[in-house]
Amino acid sequence: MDIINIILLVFLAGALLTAFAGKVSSIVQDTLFLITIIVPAILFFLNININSETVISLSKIQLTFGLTPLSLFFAFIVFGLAILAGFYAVGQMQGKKRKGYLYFNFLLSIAAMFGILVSKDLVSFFIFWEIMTWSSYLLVIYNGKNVQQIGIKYFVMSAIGAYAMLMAIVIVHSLTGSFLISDMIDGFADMSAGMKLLIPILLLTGFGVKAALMPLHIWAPDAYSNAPMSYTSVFSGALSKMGIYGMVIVFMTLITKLPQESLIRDIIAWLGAITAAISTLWAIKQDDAKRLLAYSSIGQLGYIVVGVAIGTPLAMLAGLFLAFMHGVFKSTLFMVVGAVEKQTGTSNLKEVTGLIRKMPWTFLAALISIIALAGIPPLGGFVGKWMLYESLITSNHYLLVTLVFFSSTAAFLYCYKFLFGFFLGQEEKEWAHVKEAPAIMVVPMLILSAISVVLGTFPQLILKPINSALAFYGMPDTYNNLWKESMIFNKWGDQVALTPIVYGIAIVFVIFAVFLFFKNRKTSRYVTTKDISTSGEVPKEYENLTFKENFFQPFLRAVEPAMRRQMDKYMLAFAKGLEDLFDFTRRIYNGNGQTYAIYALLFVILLLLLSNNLFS
Amino acid sequence: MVGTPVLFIVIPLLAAFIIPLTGMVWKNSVRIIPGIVLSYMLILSISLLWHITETGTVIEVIAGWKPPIGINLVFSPFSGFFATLMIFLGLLVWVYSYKFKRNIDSEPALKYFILLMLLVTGSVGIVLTGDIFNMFVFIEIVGISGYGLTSFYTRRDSAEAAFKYLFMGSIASTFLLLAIMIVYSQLGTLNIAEIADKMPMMSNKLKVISLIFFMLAIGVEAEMFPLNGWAPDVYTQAPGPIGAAFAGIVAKAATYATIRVMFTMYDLSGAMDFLIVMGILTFIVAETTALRQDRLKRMLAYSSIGQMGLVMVAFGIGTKEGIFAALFLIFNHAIIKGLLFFSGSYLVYTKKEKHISDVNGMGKYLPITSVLFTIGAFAIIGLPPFSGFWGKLAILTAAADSKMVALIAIILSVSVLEAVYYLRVVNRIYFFPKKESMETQKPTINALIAMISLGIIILVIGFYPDLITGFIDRAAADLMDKTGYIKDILTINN
Amino acid sequence: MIYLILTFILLLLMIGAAIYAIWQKDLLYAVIASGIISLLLSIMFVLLQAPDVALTEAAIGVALTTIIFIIAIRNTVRFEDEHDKKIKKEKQLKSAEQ
Amino acid sequence: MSILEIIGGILIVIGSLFLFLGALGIYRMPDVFNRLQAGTKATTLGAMSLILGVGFLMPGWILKILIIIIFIAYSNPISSHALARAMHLRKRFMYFKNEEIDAYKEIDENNKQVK
Amino acid sequence: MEKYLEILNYAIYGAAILLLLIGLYGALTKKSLIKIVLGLSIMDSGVHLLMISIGYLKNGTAPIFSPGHENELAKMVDPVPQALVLTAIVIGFGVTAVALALVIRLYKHHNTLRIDEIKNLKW
Amino acid sequence: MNYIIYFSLSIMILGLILSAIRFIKGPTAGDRTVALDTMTIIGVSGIVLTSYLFNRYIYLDVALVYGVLGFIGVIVIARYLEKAL
Amino acid sequence: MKKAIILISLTILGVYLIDIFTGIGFGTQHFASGVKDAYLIGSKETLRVSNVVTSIVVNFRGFDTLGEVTVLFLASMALGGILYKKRHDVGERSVLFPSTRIVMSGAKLLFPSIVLLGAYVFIHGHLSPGGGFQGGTIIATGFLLMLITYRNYSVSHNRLSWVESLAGVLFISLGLAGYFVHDSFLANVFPEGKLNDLFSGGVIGIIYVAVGFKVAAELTGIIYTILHEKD
Repeated sequence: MDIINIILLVFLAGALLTAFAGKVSSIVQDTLFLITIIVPAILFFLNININSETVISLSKIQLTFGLTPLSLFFAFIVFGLAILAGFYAVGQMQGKKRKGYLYFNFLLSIAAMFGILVSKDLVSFFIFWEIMTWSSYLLVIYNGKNVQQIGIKYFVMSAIGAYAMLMAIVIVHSLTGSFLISDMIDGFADMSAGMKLLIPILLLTGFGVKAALMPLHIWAPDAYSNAPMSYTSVFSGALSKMGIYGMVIVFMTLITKLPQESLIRDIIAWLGAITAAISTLWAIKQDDAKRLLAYSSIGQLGYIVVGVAIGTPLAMLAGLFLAFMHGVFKSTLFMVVGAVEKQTGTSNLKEVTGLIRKMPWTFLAALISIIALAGIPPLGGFVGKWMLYESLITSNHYLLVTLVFFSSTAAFLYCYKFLFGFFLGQEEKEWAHVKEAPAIMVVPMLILSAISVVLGTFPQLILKPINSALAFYGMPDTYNNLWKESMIFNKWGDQVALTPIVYGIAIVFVIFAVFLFFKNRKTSRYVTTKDISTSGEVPKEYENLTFKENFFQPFLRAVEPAMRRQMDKYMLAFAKGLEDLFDFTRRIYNGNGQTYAIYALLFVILLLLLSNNLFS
Repeated sequence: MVGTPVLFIVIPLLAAFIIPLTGMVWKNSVRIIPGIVLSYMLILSISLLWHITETGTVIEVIAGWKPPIGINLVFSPFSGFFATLMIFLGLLVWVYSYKFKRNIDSEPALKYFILLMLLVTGSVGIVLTGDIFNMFVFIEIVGISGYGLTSFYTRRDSAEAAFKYLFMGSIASTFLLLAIMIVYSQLGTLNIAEIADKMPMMSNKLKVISLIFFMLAIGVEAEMFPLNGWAPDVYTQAPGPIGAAFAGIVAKAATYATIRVMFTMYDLSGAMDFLIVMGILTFIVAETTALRQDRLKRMLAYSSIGQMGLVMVAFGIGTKEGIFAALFLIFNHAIIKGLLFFSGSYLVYTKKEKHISDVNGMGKYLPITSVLFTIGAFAIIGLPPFSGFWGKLAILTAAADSKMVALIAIILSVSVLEAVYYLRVVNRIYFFPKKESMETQKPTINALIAMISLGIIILVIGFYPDLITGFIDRAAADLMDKTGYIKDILTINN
Repeated sequence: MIYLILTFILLLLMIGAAIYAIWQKDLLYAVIASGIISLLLSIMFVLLQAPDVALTEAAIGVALTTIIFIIAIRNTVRFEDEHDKKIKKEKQLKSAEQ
Repeated sequence: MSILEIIGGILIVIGSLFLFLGALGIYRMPDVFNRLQAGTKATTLGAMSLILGVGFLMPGWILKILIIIIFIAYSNPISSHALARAMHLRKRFMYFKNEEIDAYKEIDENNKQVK
Repeated sequence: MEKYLEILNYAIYGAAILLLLIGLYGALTKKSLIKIVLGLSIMDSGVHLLMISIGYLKNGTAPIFSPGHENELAKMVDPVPQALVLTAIVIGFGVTAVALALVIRLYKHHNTLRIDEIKNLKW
Repeated sequence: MNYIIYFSLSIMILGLILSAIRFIKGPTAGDRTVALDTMTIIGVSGIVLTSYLFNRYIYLDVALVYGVLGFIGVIVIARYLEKAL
Repeated sequence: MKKAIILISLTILGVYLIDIFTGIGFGTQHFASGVKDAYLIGSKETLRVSNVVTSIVVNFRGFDTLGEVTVLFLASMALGGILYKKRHDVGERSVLFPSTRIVMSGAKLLFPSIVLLGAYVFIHGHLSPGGGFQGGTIIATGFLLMLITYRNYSVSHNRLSWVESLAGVLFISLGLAGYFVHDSFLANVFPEGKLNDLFSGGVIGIIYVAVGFKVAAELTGIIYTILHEKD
């Protein structure tokens, strides 16, 4: 038995045990939960063997498992985040109901993600994809808040994506006679033109849903904000990357063989960019930290999609690097929100203020992650974004780069809002009792923040694996060629020279911070939360323009036309129309037995009249 | 081998005739004997199923007259698969309802088990018989036991449902007789194999018209689209487990009859396409109707009809993969719909109107039942790793192999609807506050046994479908081998 | 020839009785008419050389079916439009009250 | 043509005539009781004689024919009686109104007591 | 004789089919439940007549080897439809009895026999 | 001989038609029942004649059963009409 | 509107039906080789049953009959369920008042002969028309006569059950005897005898007697149940 099967079995058994261990003892449950995450991770990292292949042979179908460098890269993200989020979850779930439920689905979705990554054939890929979908669905509705809308929306969108994928899978099977991904790639060139177009589109629909691409993203804000934060960190950090993983494969292997290659690439890239822009605007508008981060996640995924879709080696590198970085900092941020929510009971940016003294470590994690998110130089986000811009410019997508740049800049607004909302500003009596979150929650955040910092300085740590992963799909050696020719490093030397610059910036920053800290301590005075007169401007009476309330209103007013058309509304209206239509079809069954008999008669008559055409 | 196929029919009938006598002496025997008989039938069918893997189809003649003169019973891999499945489900229904009704001591309640046993027997008879008129008789047996079971509760609406069923059933049986007569007048035989053999002798016009009448007659029982108005009412008004019996036993038997008639007897081209069209219509109408139901059992009923439509589609594809898919779907539908009906009727057990909103918050009060219902719902949506997924994959693969891309798209998009209404119920079970002042009924131990065994089967098949794919494969091959079937029966020598 | 006429008239009477049975609002008469159908049918069966079936039709169609129909009528209503009449009467009563 | 056949033929003709007359009576008579009269007496006689005629034609069948005759002779009046009584109870009086010959009156009263 | 047979061909089949259609018409249009059951039984009668006439043989005799008819095998009409009709009649009676029992129950609950008012179960 | 039979048969058919007319016209239930009764008897006689025509003894069974059961049917209707049922 | 549609549809259906059935033809044999001759010869030569319909119903297609009996059994069972009433109602009488003395004594005298007639019909099932079903129906009708003429004539339900069950068991055990002796259900285990003898046809006569008893009991049960149903 191969290590992959063992890992999957461990996950399954652990999930079942954990679900029911709650009857024994809470601690046993927590321990089991952590063991179930850590043991497979250890097993996996001890036994990495790219070339091994396991086949579970069912009579009709052969499920093939094995690793590719690309999936190895994503497996890093998954396991890393899973372990950290697991510890965090144990802390967060202390004394809460439905612990077994959360643990069970948490483990199952981790297992499913792992399964997706190691699947070498489409059936097992789909199986794990679906398991991932329903286990995450069960966690999305965890809160029990508005489940009929949010949950169903999530599931329906996922199902649309998954079924599109399934359709592609069976078509591929009928054309190539095999479910293997490699066979699909090999046989793709021989397919007819229509199928050649249809299959990638269907697959991209499937992956696009999970990657929250524009017309398919409507589930994401609600789902991200409704799942428990310990899970959302995995959900946004790792699960959405499964969509990226699929897209990478499709773009690397299938799209390149298409005659319409550039068109599809442009369309998807534009969709990604628009997703990024619009959702950034929406994020600015949010008052709830969870929703803010959810929209922000969608936006970040948009960048990644842009990178993957453009598909030049550097863009690919940028996309995957951003994917990794997004996993790191967005999970941290969700964890931060979770911690704040656990300690204060709310995640509304308007209500919570001034936690910087109460929860300093959480604030630190939030600060670092926000900086990374915003793409400010010393941290990891900056590297990724820079590479993205550069790849876009070098491949002559000037409009695209403008859009991406715009949304990236606009992201500062919500970054600031987030940071200010929770941690800065005046302390209020209401939150005087708030304490720092327990260590088991803080430590994962800090570890993740540390990774952000390290990757800002040493991006090659992660770029090398990405490079080798992409090389597996026939990408030219990006790291050694393009990376070194890249603008940022050419001007400032190679990556070794990067370190002093970064450290220099960091030192200046620290000094400045210390300076500000001491200065402010002396000159502080009492202001109300709504007093912003320090900026030298007298607010108009009817507008409340604190950072929290309507600070960005002028900006939002300017971009309002872009936000007016909400995909959500259209989709809901469409769904409602459909349901009304179906309400009409059920009138066929009008309850009168005689009518049914008349249907039978008409059925016979119709068949008799059509018999010449129907049968021959 | 424990016996021959004729015992499938004879032993239950013998028991049915004896039970009224033993019931006078020992009241519990009315409940126990059907269970013993059903278990015996299950053992018999499984042993026969093993037996025929070595020897090939078992054909039993009645009264020593070889077919086409006498009636014959055919236990082939195909019919054996159906029979085993139906008997197994019948046994589970028996286990489930052993203590189901509280006033089990009242007189009609005692008849429940006899009716159930004969329902199973009739369905098995439909499947096993090799004679078209004998099939008519068994359809009537199934019909009348169905009417009896439907109106088993002396409620107002159950009589209504039973009457609708009876109305449609009567029209159907009339047209079945007509169709049988047309065939007989041309070929002078009633044996299915010989009819199939001689079918080219019939003129095309008569062929088409008799086929249409057959379709009407069998379509009523098989819940084909314009003929299925009775079905949701019956599923709703019959006692909970009987809904499962209808979905799992009667509909299966009727599907078998449809396939026997369309596939084995007739050699018309276009008939299979017709099956696809009807199946897809049934599927769409039933699933869209189910979406807006506010009664739980009615929703399940429409879903069941939709699934049967899907089965028809799969048969209509007509390739071996299609039939494999259809049989897999049938298997899935039997066990999953059984589980859903079983657990669903406990979720709304104490409620009068049995609205979907009555399941609110049951997850806390009936945890095991709720989990089982959820498993059933997930399985029927076709989510892996439950058994429903393999069936769905099989039918889609079969459709793709036959280059029916539009069909795949339709099936998948309707499946989304299916997911929606099932998940709405699941959400209600776990995440809605319970309605106040409602008692809940804990499932009895026998009901739990039945439900849990179904749940385990769903999971096991989901993880390891090979347990049954062998049987299904053989059954599909058996159905495809039309000439073999004819030859087996017409050249039997004993 | 006479045989043919006999058959003809039997068939005609049968169809007449069937139409009458469907048309008649008084269910008792309709049931009796259906009894007559069975009666003529069994004579037809004798003419068609099927004494077994004739006997069965006589026993079941003429006697038993008619009888259980009558019992059913006894337990329900005799006239098909009884319900309509009831509604009409209620309406009249209402209008009279007003 | 034997003597038996001649007798049989005559009986058959008589029987069929009576049957026809009975039917004619049913058609022509003015009210229920009169029709009942025609419908019972004439047809009973007609049927009996017709069947007996067949018995004469086929001497081997005589046993079963006698049984049929006995059954008819036995059952037909009873049914007519029951019908007449039912009609009487439903106050379907005669076409020729004569209340005095309501011979059923006392039986009715008896019945009422029984109830 | 051939001509008569030709006429009978149309007459008997026509009458049987008319019976069937009349019964069906009654079952489909009449509102009274009893009428519907009646229509169904008339329909059955039509089918039975149809089946028996299919088995008929010109100048045939009943398929019974009673004394004196032992050797008329070639003349005998087809016994199979008769056996089938026998079964069908009995089954039809069983179904009718159940139907009427249901009608009685329905009347008890709804106090009407109109089928278009007995539709609590719909949609 | 056959002519006699044919004659009687045709006359009986006339009777059958007459009773059928009475059945349709008959104002009361009693009239209709009488018509039914008459038709039954004519039918019995007709079957006996037919069995003579076909020269089959066994058809008499049908007539026998027919007569008995028709009588019971009439009694049931009568019992219903006197509201005893 | 609805009626018009139905009429049009029925007309179309009728046209099609008449078209095909007149095409089939009346009074001729329509198929080259069917099972008909096999039945006729088999009945005469092998089974020695003079009534071919009986031999088909009981032996060649005896399985149908088994099913048919079951249908009636089920019908009576379902009827009992549908028209079920609580115990205290059962004592109710079938009719409101008895018939006149004439009818009553007539019925009393006729009843045995009707039962006898029924018995005759099913005992001679293999010789003459009729058989179990017809005989059973006649007997049941006799019971019906008694039930509606007498005010409190009652049939013991238990006794009916006994007769019904034993007859059914007899039928099936005869069939099973064939199964064990000749390895085929319903095969003949008794000597065939001579054509047109009362004791001919082997097991067929006995089975038809069993069927007769069973049908009689079942139909009586049905009539009894439905007659005692009062509002």
